[in-house]
Amino acid sequence: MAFLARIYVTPRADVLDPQGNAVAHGLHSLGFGEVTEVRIGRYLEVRIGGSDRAAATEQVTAMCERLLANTVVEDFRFELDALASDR
Amino acid sequence: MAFLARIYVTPRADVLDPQGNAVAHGLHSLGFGEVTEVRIGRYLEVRIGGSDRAAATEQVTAMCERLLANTVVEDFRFELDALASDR
Amino acid sequence: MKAAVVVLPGSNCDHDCLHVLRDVLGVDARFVWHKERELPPVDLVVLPGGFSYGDALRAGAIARFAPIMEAVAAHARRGALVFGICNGFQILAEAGLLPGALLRNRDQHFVCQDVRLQVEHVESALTRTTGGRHILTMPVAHGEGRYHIDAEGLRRMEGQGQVLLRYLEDDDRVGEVAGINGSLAGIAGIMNAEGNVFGMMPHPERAAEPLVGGPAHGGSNTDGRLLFEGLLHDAESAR
Amino acid sequence: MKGYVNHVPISDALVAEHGLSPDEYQRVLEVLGREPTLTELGIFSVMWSEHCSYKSSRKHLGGLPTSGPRVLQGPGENAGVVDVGGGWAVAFKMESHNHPSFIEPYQGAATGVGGIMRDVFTMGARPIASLNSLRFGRVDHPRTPYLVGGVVAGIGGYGNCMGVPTVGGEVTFDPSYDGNILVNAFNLGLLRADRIFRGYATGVGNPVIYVGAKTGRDGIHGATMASDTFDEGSEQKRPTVQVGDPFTEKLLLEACLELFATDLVIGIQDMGAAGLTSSSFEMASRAGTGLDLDLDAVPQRAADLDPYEMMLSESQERMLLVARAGREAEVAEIFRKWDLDAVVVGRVTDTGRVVVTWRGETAADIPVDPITELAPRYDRPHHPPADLESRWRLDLSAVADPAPGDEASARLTALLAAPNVASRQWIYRQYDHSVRVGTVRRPGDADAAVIRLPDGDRGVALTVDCNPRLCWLDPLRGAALAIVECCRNLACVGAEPLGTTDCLNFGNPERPEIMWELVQAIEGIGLACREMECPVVSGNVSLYNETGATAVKPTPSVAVVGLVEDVHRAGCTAFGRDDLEVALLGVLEGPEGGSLAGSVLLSDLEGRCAGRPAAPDFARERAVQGACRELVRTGTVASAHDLSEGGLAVALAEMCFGGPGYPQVGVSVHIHPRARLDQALFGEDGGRILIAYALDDRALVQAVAARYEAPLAILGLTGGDHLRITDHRGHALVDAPIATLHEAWRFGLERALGYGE
Ligand SMILES: Nc1ncnc2c1ncn2[C@@H]1O[C@H](COP(=O)(O)OP(=O)(O)O)[C@@H](O)[C@H]1O
Ligand SMILES: [Mg+2]
Repeated sequence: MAFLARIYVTPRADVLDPQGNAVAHGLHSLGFGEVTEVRIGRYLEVRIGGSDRAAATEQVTAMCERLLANTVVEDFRFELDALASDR
Repeated sequence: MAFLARIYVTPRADVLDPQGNAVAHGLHSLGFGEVTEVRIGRYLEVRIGGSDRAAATEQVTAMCERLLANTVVEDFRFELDALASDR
Repeated sequence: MKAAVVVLPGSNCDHDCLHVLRDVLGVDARFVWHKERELPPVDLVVLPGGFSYGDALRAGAIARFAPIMEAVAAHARRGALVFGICNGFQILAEAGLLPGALLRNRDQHFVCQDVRLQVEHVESALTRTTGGRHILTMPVAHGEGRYHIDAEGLRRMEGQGQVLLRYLEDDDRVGEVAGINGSLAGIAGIMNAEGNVFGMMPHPERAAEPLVGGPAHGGSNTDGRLLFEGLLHDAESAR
Repeated sequence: MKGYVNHVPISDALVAEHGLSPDEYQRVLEVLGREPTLTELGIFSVMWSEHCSYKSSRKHLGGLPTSGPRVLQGPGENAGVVDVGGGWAVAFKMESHNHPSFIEPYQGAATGVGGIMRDVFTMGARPIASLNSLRFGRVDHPRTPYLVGGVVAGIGGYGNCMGVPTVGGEVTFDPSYDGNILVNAFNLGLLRADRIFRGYATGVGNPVIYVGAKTGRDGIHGATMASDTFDEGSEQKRPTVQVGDPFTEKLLLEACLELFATDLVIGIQDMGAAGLTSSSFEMASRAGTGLDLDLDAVPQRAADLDPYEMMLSESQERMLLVARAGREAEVAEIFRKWDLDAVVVGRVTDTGRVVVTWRGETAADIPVDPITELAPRYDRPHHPPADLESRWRLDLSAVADPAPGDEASARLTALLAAPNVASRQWIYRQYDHSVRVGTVRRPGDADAAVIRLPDGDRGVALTVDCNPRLCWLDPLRGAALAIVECCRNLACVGAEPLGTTDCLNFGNPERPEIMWELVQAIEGIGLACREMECPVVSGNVSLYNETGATAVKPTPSVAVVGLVEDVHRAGCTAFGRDDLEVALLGVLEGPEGGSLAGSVLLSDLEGRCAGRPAAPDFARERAVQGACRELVRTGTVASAHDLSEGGLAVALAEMCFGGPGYPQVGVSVHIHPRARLDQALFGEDGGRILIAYALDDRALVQAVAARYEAPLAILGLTGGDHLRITDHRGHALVDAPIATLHEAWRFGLERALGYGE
């Protein structure tokens, strides 16, 4: 068995997101005038072997804290799905 | 009323994801040996005004196709949540 | 004075830093491979610019876990000199050896051009020999140089004189955010509270020889050399 | 394996989808003596493609001068090599990545840069400088801003990460590129003159080693793969866009250079276009050997790759090398240090055949010599376009000649802001141009970039040029003028030409008028390279650059590399200070009276392209360039700038501005217009260079000019904060504040593209 972690890393609320602003601006000039805000983060899909959900959760948390997110400027959350096989 | 679109943009299957590879490698050397694959994409939160779900869905699809995703190398999908107010 | 330049996969200013230390300043300098776990006995460790691990995820995020980095941290804890330039600065920030974070440039573009830097004070090893020169010119070359720190952290840094270099705008003032990349308070270079770990986004090693320094001060620019000399001076006097 | 059939009957349709004509297919049967397998058909299709076989251009390329005392390696290898003295040499080449960049501008441009760097470092050279030559459609075409942004970011994204400075280039906007942009990437590397590596598979029994990234389904011939005849209903098996991985290439570069320092390598070739196929056949062909390849050993990224896909994949960041037998472990050790795989995938044989096996079956077995020798060569019919004479007709009566003073000044301001004239800083600030601490003249500083060489004061100068408007009006003259302009650019920094690389971008050669453009341009390059003594050492041909019925304007991009004896005395564009005397080497109004033919004035301000450019005057060029080079080399002249697009007035303005960081300085000159004022101010004749020197040195300058028989006209003095051009009676023809002109010029490009500031 294996797991698929879907991880969302987003800029913290107090951190300026110029890319999001630029995209919002771009959407406006494309005629999407209804757009009021855009925030841009990262979305990661990580596949991990193993069959113990608790262990996997712990591991993904550790990955996020140590590498995948920089908690000085980013928040993260994730979902964990069990996969039938390794792929 | 308004909507929040959560948009996931991911590299297409079979398209090389050098960033994902580098991160997978990094996770291995950090001791997360169970990781078999990492794919890295973008996660966007877009707020749009309006009250017509069908219209919003159509708009978000158009945004993705025209600007938010590069469909030559990326796939996208999204979820749409109704929001009580504009923010 | 002995110096080590760390070579990470994707470093590309490693040769430049070694060249300036060794051939321009006559320092006994050598490379150290990232897979090493120990540093040779040196006074100064330089983390050079480049795209370590392709800057995947965030610049410096993976490199901070390179085997050599524990030795670099220990070197810093001993109070010895560590100098991160560009990617090196990003790595030190990711590693927590320097406060704050370096984010994607505000306009989303990589930027390579000469900038003018205001020297905040000369009470640090890095800036001590800049002497009467309050404004230094040297190039930046980065895509992720927007310095960010929370309000509390900024107050603390300012209070302790940890901000060393700020980008000057065309009107000779420091902006609330730098025009070049969006850095908070115009921050271009900082040190840790103990004053032995330094990081800056501009490249002093590219402005250390008149031939390649570009135009400045009505002649050829060697401002970058002053910063290295400050560190050398400090290391010598610590002996 | 599901879906894969190698032994399918080869239908006419399948042959056609592989881009092979019925005639060419007959040759396939001849070479093999039987019907090909599907994999073999794929191999022939890429080996005999225009890109690999040069079937339309080969005959004409043969006429180019390719040798000279400094040439160590001419065309035919991954890159050309010239001697720069002191035991050092430089390898360089230029290549196109046009179609991929149109489909996906960032990745297309990035992988173009990656490919040309591999070409250079397979020669054993460390890449030290890049250039690029770009062509986009109209600035107001809806796709242009997106394409420009993506291409520039892609070039920077790859080159910056590799740590190779991008030190120059050129960009043209023209409606003929609306549906087909051009992205030509140039790279130059440094190597020891006696350590040149080549692509030879020599030594029976030696291992063939695959190094670098894994193979995926990237860039496999689209037309072929779209067919479901041999693989039904396999959605995800479509070819994918090549994505660049500069980080892996950086490791590959360092590992290869480390390997080259040993005696382990016999031959090496990068897997560029047509990947494993072209690298294996070309290496065997050069050495007169054969290869056995075992595809099961090939590192694979995608699941279920079949031999057809593996042989045709264009996955990036891969190399094929032949090492000494028995030393495989040492090779692997070096790559392991850099976290890269090195896998033995075959052996050199004496069979003269490339034999490819996969899962126990022979997927392809093709004799090497015949596939190269019997490759189709065409002498395609060519004739001038029917409208050529009308292109040459230039009626200026409809173009208002500006009145002296405000009108002419406004014309200059508008021209400085025009897309083909405005500052390129928005582009080159996205490229790291100072990494490697070797860049003596950066983008914008001078007419050619200058990079210092190790051990002493020598440096290389490099520049790329092509004016497609001139080439469309007269491809022979236009191409020759491009070479001559490159040489003039080199003279401005004090460099003498060493060698040339070209990248010939044209439309469909099966159309006789396009073929004519190609033939003429090659002739023009050959002629000019002979006259200017800069042999062609490498090059690339890119045909079929058209969409619908519109072909791109003929675009033979050429880059010339030169030698600077003392980098401390490299020239630059900027006046930089007051009280310098300004003079013109050459004559203000050429034989055609200051030609507006194909000028940027007409194209960018009037939307017209007409007239016949004057043929280059090689004797005049040699005189003017020789004098300029000597004056720069002796330190008499510090600022020199050639008159090209926009003529005298634009060149003067650029010298007032200088590159980034130079102080801006005004100038006051007087001229004697013979006919129209706009011709005198903005006319684009060749053979002209503006120089500036200390007043005291006038006699010296006159003496040098006289010795070279170069005309010299003293025009005026630097100083003040205006650009003033007066006539002989002292009446102002142009008078504008430098600050105003600079503002228009500096931000003209980003404004035209709507990028905001
Ligand atoms: N695509 C590009 N990439 C890098 N540098 C460029 C590019 N295009 C132009 N430049 C640089 O901008 C400067 C001005 O270019 P250009 O207007 O073509 O000059 P010139 O007409 O004198 O040849 C030169 O230094 C050139 O190398
Ligand atoms: Mg030019």
